[in-house]
Amino acid sequence: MSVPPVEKAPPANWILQHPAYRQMKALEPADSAQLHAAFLVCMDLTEVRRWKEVSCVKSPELRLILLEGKEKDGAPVHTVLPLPAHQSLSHNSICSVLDRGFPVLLCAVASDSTLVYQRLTDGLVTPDPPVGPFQDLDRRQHRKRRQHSFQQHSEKMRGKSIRKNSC
Amino acid sequence: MQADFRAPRRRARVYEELEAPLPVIRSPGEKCRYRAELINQHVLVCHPDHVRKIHNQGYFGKGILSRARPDHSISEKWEDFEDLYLPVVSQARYEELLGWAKASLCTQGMSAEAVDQIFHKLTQKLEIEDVKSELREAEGAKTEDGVCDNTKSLGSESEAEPEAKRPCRSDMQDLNFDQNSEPSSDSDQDSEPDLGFQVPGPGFVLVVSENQNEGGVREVKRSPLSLTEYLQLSLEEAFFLVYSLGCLSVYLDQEPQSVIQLWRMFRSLRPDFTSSYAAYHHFRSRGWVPKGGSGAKYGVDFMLYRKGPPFYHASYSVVVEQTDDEFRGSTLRPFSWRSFAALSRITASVSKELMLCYIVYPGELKEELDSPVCLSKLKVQEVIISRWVSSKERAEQDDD
Amino acid sequence: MENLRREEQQLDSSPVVGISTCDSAPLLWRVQDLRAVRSGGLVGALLGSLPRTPRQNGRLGRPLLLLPEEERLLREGAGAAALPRPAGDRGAELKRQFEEDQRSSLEEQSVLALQDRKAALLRAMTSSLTEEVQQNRLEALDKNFVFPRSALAVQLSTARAGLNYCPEARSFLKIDPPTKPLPPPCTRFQVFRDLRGRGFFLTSAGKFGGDFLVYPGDPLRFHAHFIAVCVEWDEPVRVLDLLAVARLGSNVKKTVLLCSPAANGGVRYTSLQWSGMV
Amino acid sequence: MADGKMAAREDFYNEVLSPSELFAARSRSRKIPVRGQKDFFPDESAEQRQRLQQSLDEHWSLVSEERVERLGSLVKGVWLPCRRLVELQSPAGKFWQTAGFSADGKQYLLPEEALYLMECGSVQIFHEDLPISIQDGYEAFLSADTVTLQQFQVFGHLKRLGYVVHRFDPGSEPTPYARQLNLPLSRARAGRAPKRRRSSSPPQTCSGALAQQEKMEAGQCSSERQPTPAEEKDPRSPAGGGEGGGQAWWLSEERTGQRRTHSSAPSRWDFSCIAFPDLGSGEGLVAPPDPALLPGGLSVGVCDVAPWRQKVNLRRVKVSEKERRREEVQGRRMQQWSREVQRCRNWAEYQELLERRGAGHPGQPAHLWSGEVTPLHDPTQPITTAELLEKLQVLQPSHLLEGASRLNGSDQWRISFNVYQPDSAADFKKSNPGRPYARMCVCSFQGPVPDLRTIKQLAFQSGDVPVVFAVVDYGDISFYTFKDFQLPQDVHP
Repeated sequence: MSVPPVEKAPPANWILQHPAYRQMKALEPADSAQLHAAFLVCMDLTEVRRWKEVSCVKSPELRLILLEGKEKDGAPVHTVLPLPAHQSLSHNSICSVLDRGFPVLLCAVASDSTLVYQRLTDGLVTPDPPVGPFQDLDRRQHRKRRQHSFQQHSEKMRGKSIRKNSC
Repeated sequence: MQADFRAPRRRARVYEELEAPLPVIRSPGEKCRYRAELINQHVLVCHPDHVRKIHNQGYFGKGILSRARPDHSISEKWEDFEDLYLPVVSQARYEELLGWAKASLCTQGMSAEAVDQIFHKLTQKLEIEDVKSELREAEGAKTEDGVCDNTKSLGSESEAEPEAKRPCRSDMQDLNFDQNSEPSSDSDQDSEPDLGFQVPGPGFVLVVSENQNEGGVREVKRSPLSLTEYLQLSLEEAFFLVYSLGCLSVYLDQEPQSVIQLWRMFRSLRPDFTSSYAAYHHFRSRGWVPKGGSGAKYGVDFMLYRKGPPFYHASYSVVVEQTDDEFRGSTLRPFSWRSFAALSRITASVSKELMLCYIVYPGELKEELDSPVCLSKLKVQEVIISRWVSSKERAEQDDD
Repeated sequence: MENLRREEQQLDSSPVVGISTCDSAPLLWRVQDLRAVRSGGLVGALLGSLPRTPRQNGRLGRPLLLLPEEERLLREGAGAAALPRPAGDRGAELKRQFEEDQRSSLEEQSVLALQDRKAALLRAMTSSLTEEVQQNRLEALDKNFVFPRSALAVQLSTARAGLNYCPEARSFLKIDPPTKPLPPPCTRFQVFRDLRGRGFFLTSAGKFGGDFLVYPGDPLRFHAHFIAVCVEWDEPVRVLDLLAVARLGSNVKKTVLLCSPAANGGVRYTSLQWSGMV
Repeated sequence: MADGKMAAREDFYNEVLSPSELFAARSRSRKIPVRGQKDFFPDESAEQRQRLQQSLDEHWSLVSEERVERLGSLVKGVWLPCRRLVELQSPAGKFWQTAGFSADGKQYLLPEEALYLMECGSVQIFHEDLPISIQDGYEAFLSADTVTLQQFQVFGHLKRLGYVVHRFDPGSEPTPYARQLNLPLSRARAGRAPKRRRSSSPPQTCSGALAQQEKMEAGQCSSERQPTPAEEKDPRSPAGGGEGGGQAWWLSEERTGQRRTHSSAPSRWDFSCIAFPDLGSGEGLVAPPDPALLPGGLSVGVCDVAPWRQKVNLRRVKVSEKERRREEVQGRRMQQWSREVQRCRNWAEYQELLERRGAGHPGQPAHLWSGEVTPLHDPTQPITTAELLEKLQVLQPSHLLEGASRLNGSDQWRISFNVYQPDSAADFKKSNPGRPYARMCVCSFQGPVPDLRTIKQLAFQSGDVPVVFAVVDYGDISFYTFKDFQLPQDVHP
């Protein structure tokens, strides 16, 4: 194995030369960590997920870089809010991004570049109902299995198990 | 009261062998020195060899274009074409890549003329036999002396890849050359490419034009842009490789940083770095693999794996806390029972355990925190939080 | 939703709900009060053992504990008042009344018990017996029947108002609900009031890492749709905390709702859902 | 008075059962109707409405049901407000095995026990010769002086599941000091692996209890500062290890070697060979020092100190506390800078070291190795994983009992109950309850979570019985334990 040439200057980092990166940099974001997060998300959307028409904009209120794009041609435009996972944000900030009028994806970027997307929508979005009547059956069976392991673990209970489904 | 140790759960299918638990040498004569760059407050390992070693020996970092192991390829679709196994890209995608490559060269200050020249060569029609011989040469250079040159390295990463993919993984190579030199695959091991221009590499792609529905027209072309995948290290991972193993040099603007410089810088980037690193270091020193990125998925600081994520499911979700020597707060994360309930539930639902890792700071520790030497003054208290199930009945009550 | 609003209006015209405090917690004891608040869409939490089968936790009975938000909503609508504590001395007269009640109850139950036995005897005796034999047996039963005091069925009253020996509870009916000014509403209450106003039923969502579980109808019949998390409009929320609660939400198939009172007096809601992007 | 309220009066006593209702109640069902599956969306359909109505009817019939018991099966008790106790007036029932206590030939129930038994329909409590309602019981019995409502919720929850629940009396537990002395004993009795104790001091013979405690603390501290040799350290396996299979994989990893050796290493300086200048004797001349001790290129001849001695300021130099601390820190930092530097006996050796460290050392980049802090491991040196991990273990592991004895208890966090397993109830003896299964610390969901200090305090107070935090969120109770843990070492070759 040859010695990796540490002392020699390595080739320039392609991130710094990437057109998308340069575009973002030109927006002069306040925080370079957020810039980096935005670029990673941008690459994930374009190179990995192959989103269409991905572009970057700056949120004047938050001084953050936002991304816009579509999952595929003809799909609705989303605003993507990339944010380092260790930061905080207020509901106010979230709403200022939502007020751009598109559905929002919040993308938390961990310090090792792991991405976690969450969908943010203005107002109350009713969740999808559990699918099919078998869902509940499965859950009950699952519960039985769990019960079993609880019994192993802990204590023998007296009293009968009475089904209680809710509060 | 001691919490029982629960045996980690092995993954059902394991596809790889453990190369080494940590990137250190085991016998004299081996070399182990790696390089990373600090860009926008993040640490990136760029050299493909380094990327592979650091990731495979201890599972440090994450490929910026991959879910875990850096294995991004220019296309997910590969195809056998004239006895070559090539990544498939659409015409539109090919042109997009061309555009980026051009923009990239222009921003590096290359003259339009030179750019055109390169692009002329790049886009010219290729004879399939030339492609084959070029690839043969590249492959030969590797197998002959068993040396992975900087420019040809990622091929060897393909040990984990299907055999057939191997020749053409070179599309990911970080091939760099002088603007005046020809794109070449010449196997001169000693000529280190000096100039940092990111220009087209000799990888090949199979370009498929879309206008014909019956398979389209297929043509082998040079890949215009190689987005070599980088490995991004969390600050804790980077500092561990630098300070604990002494095997990584982190460069900021081409300047290598000393241990103390990095310590101070990371502390200024993240106020909780000392505690977070102390916890990370502690887990590593016990032989476990902590991953901050996986932690983010569950809303915690680290997930702890035995041996490495490919072998075992994570055993613990870890939240790092700090206290003074009176064991009182200054909490990193203002906890409530509400957040506990959430974390405990999430952790239990994925069969992991919730661990609080307290870093206890002795009193009178001010200036000393300015150096990692302070770590020997800190204490670690691990606490396992679990729900106590008072009866089997309770298992049923949790339904909304 | 329409009929929920109607129920709410009914609440306004129903009698004042009596809140008793125990260790500073607002509790409801009278069934009538429990029904009144439930028909107003307030759920509360039952704390006591169920009389029918006391040794289980699956279903509990009175008292009903109100959330602070529920109590406040009742008080704002002048729908509730604190019950007075019983006065010290209850006097010899009440004691006499109690003894008299017990005596008459024993008498009455004794008659009922005898009737019971007679009926049972008649059922047991076949028609083969002559009428005379039957008559003799019934007479013997009549003569020998004793209803022991130990067999007396007595009531262990749940609510104090259920006792006859509780004059101060009666006085509750005389008082008008106080109109004390309430402190300015907190974030949680503003959110609670707004969601209730939209017809939702709410319960505490502590175990789900939120403030309220939000149901589209009575929780007896419906699954919760949302986990409401109340935050101040400008309060910084750690992204990691958002990820945790959002993950939990997707695990239990509910939408996480960030709720903040807005400047205009309304409440701004943002839904947080799993993106499906892994 | 409003007319509406007058109308309500009729219903006011509807919870009082008539004799015939009481009589009929003797034969009522004890079953709880099973609830059906819930719906997801309200659809305003008649069918849904009907199902809701049915559920509500069932709900109200359960909730409105009054307790009716035969007088003969009720134990009579009298509430003693001043003593906050219930005195039994008739022989106790089966519950006596796990609840209540006797004093002066009388039988008493604690208020929480009495209230729970009222709810179970086992006792009827009188106050001023009149029976009291459950509501009266809640209002009279529960307070900060007895048990709070939340504590009672937890008490009732556990009792309903069959657990034996007793008040925790800190006085009946061994004092922290006593427990500290008995620690190895009680551990051995429990048959568990001894927790690690770092004190290696010889058995104390000191008679003063407090002094002894202090000494033990001191012994603990000093042994921490100066790690004991490996054989005295704990085996680093979690207590209770070895139970169950699949755990042996770390046990073989016995730690070898010492973490730090500098304190025990003999000094490199041979003071018998180093001449120290004698300034005190009458002579004003000091002989030149050994040139090996001086930086190169520096020549020092015979020194006349006489003029200097006249100027000597014998007053103590005033150093502010801050300055002193800074010096101390710097001194310590210098010490830690490198053991190697400390080993240098003279200037030449130090420079040699610097040279070795710098560019002169192949494969050792200067930016890592010439600064004041150098990596913990030299990557040019081959090493086994076990050795490497050993080297990296610079943070000191702690355990919950460490330093816990010196913490004062707080009012905010108290253990409320001892809890015994339901299956022990059959042969449970109040006089000798044995070791509790768990102890409950009841807290409010809206309140703070315990910090490490609290966890340590309660763990210390509870000894080898786990402390469970029962967190009450209105009607919901969740139980959490915070247990001591030490991640086992895991070495992959």
